[in-house]
This record gives sequence, C-alpha cells and structure tokens, in this order.
Amino acid sequence: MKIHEYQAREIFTQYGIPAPGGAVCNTPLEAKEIADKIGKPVVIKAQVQVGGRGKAGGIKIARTPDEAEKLSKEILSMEIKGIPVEKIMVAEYFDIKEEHYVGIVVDRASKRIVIMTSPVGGIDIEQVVKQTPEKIHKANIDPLIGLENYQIQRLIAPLFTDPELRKEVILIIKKLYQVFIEMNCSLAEINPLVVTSKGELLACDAKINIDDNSLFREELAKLRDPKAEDPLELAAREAGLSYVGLDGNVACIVNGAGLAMTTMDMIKLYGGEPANFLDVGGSSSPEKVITAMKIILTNKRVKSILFNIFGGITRCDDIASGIISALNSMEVPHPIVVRLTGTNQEKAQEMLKDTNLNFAASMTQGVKKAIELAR
Amino acid sequence: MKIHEYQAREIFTQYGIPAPGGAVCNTPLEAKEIADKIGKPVVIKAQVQVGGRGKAGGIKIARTPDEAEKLSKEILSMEIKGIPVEKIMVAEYFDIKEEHYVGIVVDRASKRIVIMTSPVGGIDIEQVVKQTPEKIHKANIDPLIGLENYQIQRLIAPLFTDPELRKEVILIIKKLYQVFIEMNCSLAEINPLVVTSKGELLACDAKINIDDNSLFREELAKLRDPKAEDPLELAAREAGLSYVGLDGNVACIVNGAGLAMTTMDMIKLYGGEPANFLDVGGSSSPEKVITAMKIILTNKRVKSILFNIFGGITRCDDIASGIISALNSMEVPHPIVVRLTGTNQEKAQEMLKDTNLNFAASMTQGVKKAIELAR
Amino acid sequence: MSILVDKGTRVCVQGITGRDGAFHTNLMLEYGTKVVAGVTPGKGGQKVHKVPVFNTMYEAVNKTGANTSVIYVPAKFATDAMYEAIDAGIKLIVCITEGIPVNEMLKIYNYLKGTDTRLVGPNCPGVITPGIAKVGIMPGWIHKSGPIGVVSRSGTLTYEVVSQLTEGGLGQSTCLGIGGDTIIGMSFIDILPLFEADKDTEGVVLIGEIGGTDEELAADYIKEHMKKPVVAFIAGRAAPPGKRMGHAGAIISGGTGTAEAKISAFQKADVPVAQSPLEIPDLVKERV
Amino acid sequence: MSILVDKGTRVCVQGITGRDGAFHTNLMLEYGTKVVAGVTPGKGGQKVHKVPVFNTMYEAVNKTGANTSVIYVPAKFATDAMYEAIDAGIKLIVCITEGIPVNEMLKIYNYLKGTDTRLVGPNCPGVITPGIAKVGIMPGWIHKSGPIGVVSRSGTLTYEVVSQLTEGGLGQSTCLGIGGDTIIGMSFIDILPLFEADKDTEGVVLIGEIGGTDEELAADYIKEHMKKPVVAFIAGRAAPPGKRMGHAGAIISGGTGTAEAKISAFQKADVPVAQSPLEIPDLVKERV
Repeated sequence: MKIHEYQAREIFTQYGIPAPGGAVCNTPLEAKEIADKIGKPVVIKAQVQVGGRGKAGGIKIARTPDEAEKLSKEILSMEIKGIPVEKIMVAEYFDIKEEHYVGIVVDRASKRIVIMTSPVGGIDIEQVVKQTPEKIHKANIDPLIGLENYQIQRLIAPLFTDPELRKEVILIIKKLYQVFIEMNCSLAEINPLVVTSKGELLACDAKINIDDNSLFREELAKLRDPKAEDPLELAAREAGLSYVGLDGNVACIVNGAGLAMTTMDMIKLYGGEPANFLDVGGSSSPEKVITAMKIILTNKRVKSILFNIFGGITRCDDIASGIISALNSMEVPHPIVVRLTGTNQEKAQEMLKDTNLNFAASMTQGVKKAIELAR
Repeated sequence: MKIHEYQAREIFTQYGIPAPGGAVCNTPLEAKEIADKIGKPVVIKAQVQVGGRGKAGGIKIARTPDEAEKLSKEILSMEIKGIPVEKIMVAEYFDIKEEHYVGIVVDRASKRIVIMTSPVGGIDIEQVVKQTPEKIHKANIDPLIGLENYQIQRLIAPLFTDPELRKEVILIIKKLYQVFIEMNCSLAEINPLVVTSKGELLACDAKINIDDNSLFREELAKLRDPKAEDPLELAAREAGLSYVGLDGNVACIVNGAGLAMTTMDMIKLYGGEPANFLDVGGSSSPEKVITAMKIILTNKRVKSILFNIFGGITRCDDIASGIISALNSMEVPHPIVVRLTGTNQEKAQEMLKDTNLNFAASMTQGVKKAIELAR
Repeated sequence: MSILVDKGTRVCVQGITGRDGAFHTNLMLEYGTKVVAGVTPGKGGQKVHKVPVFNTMYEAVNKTGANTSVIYVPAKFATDAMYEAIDAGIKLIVCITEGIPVNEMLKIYNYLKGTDTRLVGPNCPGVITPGIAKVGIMPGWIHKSGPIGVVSRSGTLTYEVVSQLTEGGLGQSTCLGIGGDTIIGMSFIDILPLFEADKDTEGVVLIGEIGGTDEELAADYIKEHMKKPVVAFIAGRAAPPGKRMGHAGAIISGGTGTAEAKISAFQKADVPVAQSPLEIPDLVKERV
Repeated sequence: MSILVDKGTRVCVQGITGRDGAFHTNLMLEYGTKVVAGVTPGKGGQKVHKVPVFNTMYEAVNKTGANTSVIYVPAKFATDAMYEAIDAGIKLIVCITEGIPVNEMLKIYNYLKGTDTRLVGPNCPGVITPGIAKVGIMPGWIHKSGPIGVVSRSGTLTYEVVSQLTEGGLGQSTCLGIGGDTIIGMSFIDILPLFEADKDTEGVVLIGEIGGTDEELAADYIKEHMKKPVVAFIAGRAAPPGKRMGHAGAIISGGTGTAEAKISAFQKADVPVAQSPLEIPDLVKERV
C-alpha cells in the first residue's frame, strides 16, 4: 500500500528524522497562511500517489505567500496521471548543496532487507540503478540480526566526508530502518536527503510503502487514503477480493491469482479482450461471489461474464450458491458462462442445473464461449 | 549485578506488570505513613540483596499502621547475613489463593534464553528443581527470534486453567521478557506470581540481576547500591580490578582470573591460606597495581603479598612500575614476593633490580616463599 | 520414489479444528494420507475425523511420530505455528495460510537456514505424490501417478495444468505449489534438484508467473545442471505493470518481473514455454 | 598439521590502530604470523608495522585474502566487528576483547550456526600453532612445536601450563584459550574432536575452571569419543560459591559449576586431574 508524502513525512518526524518545516492543506488560502507562517520561500507539492509529479507540474516554488496562494490554486485544480490533486504540501524551501538518496526495500532475490544509498539523489533511483550502477551502494541486512554499524559506515563512506554530517546521517539511517521495521514497510525512502547551503541535513521527500499483509494492524490500515484508489479496486479489497480493471469487454471471475491471470491471457490469446483481473480468493463464500458480480456490473464496457473455477480450498457449491443469490438479487444484463471443476463440483452442478447459464467443460471452452458472447 | 527488590518492582511497574500497592522507605515513621495510606494490612520486607530474608525474620505482616511502625523499627535494626537493613518495602497484603513461579535466565548450556514456570511459587526455585523437577516447565528461546506465543502457551498450560487469567499471564510473561531483553538481565524473576483470593494476578516479589558486561549503560549502572556491596570489592571494581576477600593471610596480586584462582589453590595446596582473589585484568596499568596494593593493605589479616604475573597482554614493565610507585607512595609493612614472567619481563627485572623484594622464578617457588613469610 | 512426500510421510495438521483444517483433514484422509495428529492450542484431547488433537506440536510429534506439518491457521498465528513445528523437529512444513506479513516471512526464511526443516509455502496449495499421499488442499482426483514432476507458484492454475496432464495420459511423480507470496520457503531452484535426483521423475513442468526473478534463476539452473526435460508456462502475459495480480508476489515493478523476460530466459535455456495450459501435455510428450 | 591455525592462516587485525592492536600486531609479525591486513573504520590507507589498514573487512579480505581475523576493538564495538568479519567471509575469528554483553554474545553464537565461520573467544588469549603462527596475545617464546594440544578457558594460566610443558620437553601442536566469558564461541567439545582428528596431536591438556558445565560435557565427550589421552586441570578449588572469580563465567551458582563436580566427572572418564600446573607434564608423559 502506498501512502502520501505528507503521511510518510509525519512518520519520519515522529521518529526524529529532520524535515523542512511545513504542513499539508487542501485550499489555496490555507497554503497562503502556511507560507506566511514560514516567512520564507516555500515549495508546494501535489499529494498524489504516482511518480513523476514534478515533471507534470505538481511541484512549484513560491517566493511570497501570495504567490503560494496562486500556485496552490493551480496545483489543486490539476489531475496528475488521471488522479485529481486533493491535498498539497507547503514546506520551507532551501538552497541545496547536495542531494543524496537513502532507501530501504525488501529484496526478493536475497530474501533479506536491502539498504541503498547514492550520492545521486532527487531523481528516480531506478534510473540511477540502470545508468550509473556504480553510484549505488548496497548493504544486505539479515532480518534476524538487524542493521549493524559497519554496514552503515560502508554505505555512507562514499557520500559524506564531514565527520559531523556522518554522525547525523548514521542516526538518520538508523531511524529510517526503525521506521521500516516498526511500520512493516516494503519500502522506506528519503529522496532526496539534502545538505542545504548552510550544511543542514533534511529529508526533503518521504516515501513509504506498507506491506499489504500487515494491514491487519489498525494504525497502518488507517493510513490508507480511499480517494487515492480506484473505487472498484477498493470495494473489491474490502470484500476480500482482488480486482484490477482493464480495458476489454470479457469479464472474468476466477478463483486463484494464477488461474485468473491465465484466464486473462487466454482471453487475449483467443482474440478477446479481458475486462478485468478478479480473484475471489481461497476460502470463498457466496457473499464474495455477489460482491464480485456487483463490481463487474459497474464496468459499463463488460459484454459477457466468465466464471472459471477450479476448486481446491474453494468449494464449487459456495460459488454456485453465490451465483444463484446474485441472479436472484440483481439484474444481470450480460450472458454468463460457467466453468466449475474441483471440490464439491457435483453438488454445484446439481444446484445450478435449473438456471439458464452457459456451461463449459474446460477453461478453453469457457473462454471461447465468453468471447463469442461478447461480440 | 544484583539490584534491590524495590528497584526491580519499579522496573516491572514501568513495564506494566501488576504489583501490590506500596512504597520503599528507610524510617519506621515513613513506614507508618505508607501503611496508613494503604489503609489495609501490609507486608514489610527488608531490602537486602541476599536470599533467605524471610527465614531470617526480614519479612513481617502488620495489621495496623502502628504495628507497621513497630515492626519496621525491628527490621531496620536487623542485619541479615551480615548485611545491615537500610531500606524496607511496605506493600499491601493480600490473601493468597495460588503462588506460581515465572523466571527468565541465560542458559549457559544451551546458549539460549530459558523461561521457567512452576505452579510451586514463593519458595527457592532451586529447591523445586532438585526435589520436584516435574513441576518445572521450561522453554528455550532463540535470541534471534525472541519469545513466541506457542512457548508461552506451553509454559502456562500446567499452571492456569481460567482463560481470563491465562490472557493476563501471557501479557505478564511477554512484559517480563521485554524487561529481560531491554534491561540486559541475566535473571528476571517473579516469585511468587500470586493469584489473590479475589482472583487478581500480582507480582508479589521482583528479582532482577543485570549482566555485569552491560553496566556501560548508565541507566543500568545507576541501579547499583554501593552500600549493598563489600567496600573493598567496590573499590577494586571501580579501578578495573576483580577482588574477592577471603579469610587467609597470604595476599596475592595476579594477572588473569584463571591464574589468580590457581594461585589461591596453590596457596591452599602448600598449606597456606589465601587472603584474597585479585585479578589486575588484561590491559594492566601502573595505577591498577597501586590500587591493588591499597586494597590489600586494608585487610588487616594479611601477612605477606605475592605478585604472580605471567605477561601476555599485561606487560611486566607496567606491573614493575606500579610496584615501584606503590613502594614510593605508601608504607608496605608486609614482605613482598614477586614472580614476573612474559611480555617485557627483562625490562621489568631491570626496573626492579635495586629494590629489596623477594624474587621467585616460578609460581610454586613464589607461593611457597609467600606462605613461609606469612608465618 | 517422489520428492518431499512419500510413504513415510506422517502428517500433523496445525489448525485442525478450524473450518478449512477439519474439511481438508477429511479429504487428505480419504486420499490415503497418514494424518496422524492435529494441533489446536486449548483443544487437546478432542478428535477430528478420528485424528487425535493435541495442544502442542511437541506432544503431537512425540506421541504420533509426525514428520510433516500442514498449516491452516490464520495469518496472525501462522509464523508462531511454523516456529513451533521447527522446534518440534518437523522435517517438512507445508503452509497453506495466505496473508502472512513479509517481515515475519523474512525472519522465518533466514531462520530455517540453520535448521533441518524445509518449508513449502506459505500461500500455497501443498504437495501431492499421487496415489501415496496429499498434504494440502488440491483436489486429489485430478492427479494420477506417473513420471512428471510439477512445480508451480500458483494453486488453481496448477490444478488446471495437472488435469490437462492426466487427461493427456501423463501421470505425476509429485506436484507442488511453492506459493504466491513475495517471500516463500522453497523456490524453484530448491525443488528442481530434487526432481533431477528423483528416479521416478522423467520430466518437469514448471509453472511460473509475473513478479520477481525466480523463473530467471530457474532457467539458469536448468541450463547448467539439469538433464531431465523441463516445460514451462508463465501466467500474466496480459497483466499491466505496477498492479498486484492477487498474489503478493505477482507484480511487475521497476521493469522487472515481466512475462517477456521470464519467457525469454527459458527460451535461452532451451526450455519450451507453452502459450496455454492446453499445450503443455504435447510439449511434455515431445521431450520425455 | 595443527588445528585452526596453520601455514595458510592469513590474519586481519580488527582494531589494528589501537594501543593493544598495534602492539600485538608487532609481536605476531615477529613470531612469523602472516598478518596481511588491519581494519579500523576511518583509518584506511595508513600502515601499522607495514601492515596496510583498511576501512572495512570487505576491502581487507578482497585485497589481501585474509581468512582469519583477530579482534582487539573495545567491547562496545566488538560484536559489530564480528558480524562484519562473518559477512566478509572470514573462516576463523579470534576475539580477544573482554566485557561484551551476554545478550549480544547469545545472538552471535546462534547466528554463527548458520555460517561457515568459527569463533574462538571472546575474552581469550587466542590461538597459537608453535613455530607457524600465533593469532592473539600469548607470549610466543614459551611455546615449542610438539605433539601436545592445549585448550583452556583461561589466559595467563595457559601460559603457565605451556611453559611447564615446554620446560618438561613437551612441545605443542596448537594451544588455544577459548575464553572466560559465560557465552563463548567454540567450547571444549568443539575443540576436542579437532585435536582427536589432528595427526600431529598425540595428547591433550585441558584447562578448565569453576562455573558452567563445559568440563562435564567435555568429560562425557572424551569418554565416548576420544582415543588420545587427555590430562585435565581445574582452577578454582579454593573459590567460595556465589562470587565471580574475575571471569564472567567463573562462578559457582546454585550448586553447579564446582571444582569438585568437574574433577569427579573427569575421574569417571579416566582423565587424570592435576593438582597443580607443576604436575601436568609428568601426567602427560605417563600417558603419551
């Protein structure tokens, strides 16, 4: 789960990582007041959870409170990559001497936590990785031991020579690691970590992604901004489903992520266009099927619906009873193709025998039929 | 390092482990006031860092504030195992339904942390281990992982059946483990963990030993009560030496714990009685030798002094220069036997050649000579 | 022979008294699996489908000789269950549970390296050696004993492929899903050497998906170390980047983890990649 | 042959620029030890007794091929130095430092189990293979090459015993102190099998002390597994219970760790126990 810059900044501040003074707001007037209070030039930043907001004009510098008000108005009326700007961050502007990068991620390959530093901060780190990999310094952290001093020393040696700055950076990295662990992050990043012209160290941007599997922790879950998310994906997640909207017209409801992806792949392979990815999950219940149907019916492009179920922990009879309830409780204007195999399949077939659904004996047959019905 | 019950109790309270209401004090009048405030019968406990204070009469129950004053006066005038009682703990008295044991120690054999529980609380746990080992339940904790729930479950299952009590005990054990880790304990113990007649859970005694090697942490070091310690051992430790007083008359100053113990053993083997254990440590300096001499001269039983030095990281010339300074700065009424071998021994011999010390070529020779001179 | 699960497999079900645990205990027993014990703290002494329930793994292992555990407990308690199984000396843990936090799995993964225990999963369908035993949640009836090993990051997609294999007359030595999470116990490169060494396996079907680089590592391994033929399938060709496709691990991010990269890695290792599950049996028959 | 330290030993000194580190680097070099590198963070580029100093162990190992590290850094930084050495692929760490917190050593000990690195110490004098190399702080000149292995929980007491052996005409294959702390890396039972397997070792002198049960475990091991003769000595017969005798590990508590118990364990294993260091050479000669 992504969270906003201003939320990540608040967390950093709680842990004692220094950041420029400022505040978040959602009106130009408030922005003016904040700028007035700061009493210096400010930087105004759109709070959207997408990359490249700078290039899109979502970051501007204002010399005066009036200018801050004017520029805030502009930014608050923008859409960046389709996302309307709801909030802006107004923060003190500094003359920058150096921009560094510090980030912590879960590394799938080594199955450890990796800390990266680079003297090339302020730009997309993946570009640095690709173009000048020698400027990335990495340390591999055993999660059973945690971050050790020698690792930090190695990471910062190429970035900072001043002993005082080094001491401060060591503390910042330790705090960032603490944030990463205690907030169940999958990413925690300061980019850039700035040295100002006066020699101060400041975290001028803050980025945190939180592990989706840790959102049972309320204090983490409440960081979610529902407005930053696709409303259908949100509704799906709240019902325990995984949904991703696509541009096609053949909807599918599948159990299991791998089979759901493959169903999409097969729709494309046989000349159709998938309308979505939708995984009803492992322990499925009739209610999940009803929610899945509701979500799919919200997508106006949909022309046909394919159920592709291979039951394991999912029981076919649960799916069948969901389908029956859905058909009883809502108007379904599209043809439905049903392919049900696996755990309790006989029971499910028995339950559905009096409906007028299109039955398919295999995934291929089901996919072909659904494409045909969508034409 | 041992700390007092009242200090351990304060730490437990900070971590949220429930304890009976009460306070520590050092006058009968204060004890009366505390008892008055509690408004119920109280238990008065001598704060001494030795076992068996109950049997020695150091724990008494007072029904009224006046009785509390009277009993406090008695206890405050006691000596328990040679230690004068300086402070007493006055705490609410409870009717006890059950007494359990919970303790955490470093286990040398498994090189892990071991948690123990027993339904037989309130008495010396080592007796329980010897007499009814089947009543001790243990879990072995990997320090890289920490305490896991399944381990707590296994530990408390034989002690508590009530689900509500179990929930509370789980929390108490987790907090005790947290104390153990965060306070660098070598032992953290609740004995007894009481269930009162009203069903409340209370830690009615608190015991914490802190790892000596962790006392560089100021917040731990300040828990030390210098009055609870032998003044010579205290002086030695402050100078970076290890000293333990014994009953004999042959003093020894040795480098290295193993060699110091062996020197004591040899003194005994050859018919003498060692006056002390004294290890001047690894990186010895002339100052340490001077302090060592001062400490030894405080012991009025001493009749002769043996230096037994086998230099490795200890340099014989450091020892020699310490001996010379000591002889120049203080009156030494006892004969001194010197055995110096190892790193920089020639230099040391050269330095000492004009003194009238007794030189020995080997430990055996030195020990025999020192015994002879003590007669 | 087979890998991981065989005639000596004695299963303890962790979370046996739960809805899914009890349901699948029954199905595993029906399949012929030696389910010898179950564990649910506080429910010791009960029986579930005649299987004795214990309070602790320690008791279960000591009293029944269980050597394999299958975990159905909720995500919040699943790593605790794994530590308990490791501590009790279980040799193979199969963790079905979905939704375990990544930082807990990082610890488990690194902890396992110092032990003799192997972990399949989490978020996986389990391991089946057809005709011998199934440890997990896959429908048993689609499997048939034979010479093909199947290893997959998916659950239901594996069933789809296995049923194609069985219909095509290709039985299986052992089939297993290694799990769809970001951090899992055994990966493709831990499983492939077992199949390569197994006398009863003549060929392997590997089912990968977008996200991570395990398929690329597997391709390298196959190229350098395997003599037995491998056929691959990759799910997620139609998936957009930056979106998690159900599985925590199925996400293309920062340009890595694409289906194209994985397919190309297999092609470089002379491993044919099926375009649809339907093609897999024929590709296998051509090679074995 | 010998154990742990031999002709292939290439030493890196962690904390080489400190007073003790520099002093003993010189003595190790004079003894003929291949001290190839030193590490002190922030002092890379300097030289100490012509030995190049690096900022990190990683650099030191990569540039000099060091395979053994000896640690002289203060207690507060010593475990960090150990992790760094393990991470850099060092095979043997000899930690001289005294006063490392027990909970940090517990972690190091359990972490080492998953690695290829061996740890001698902390709070130990080091390892010497006479005539070949010394890694530590013992005075080299008291040692002589020969057939006796010496393993000890003590430092200076070991020098005492070794000089008795040398004077008695008994040279040593390898001598090492395993450290006086509560939690140490290698224990007696890790060292004894190495001596048993070493062709050049004909007998072993084991020097124990009060505290813990390592000597009792060693006695059991000797009885069951060793063919070579062992002679023991136990320091602390005159020590009172409940008092720490200098070494963190040398304390009789709760009735365990007494000299009597250890002596009796050795006697039951037919291991003669010397009453004084003086007796050791004769006891060895009777057996070897």
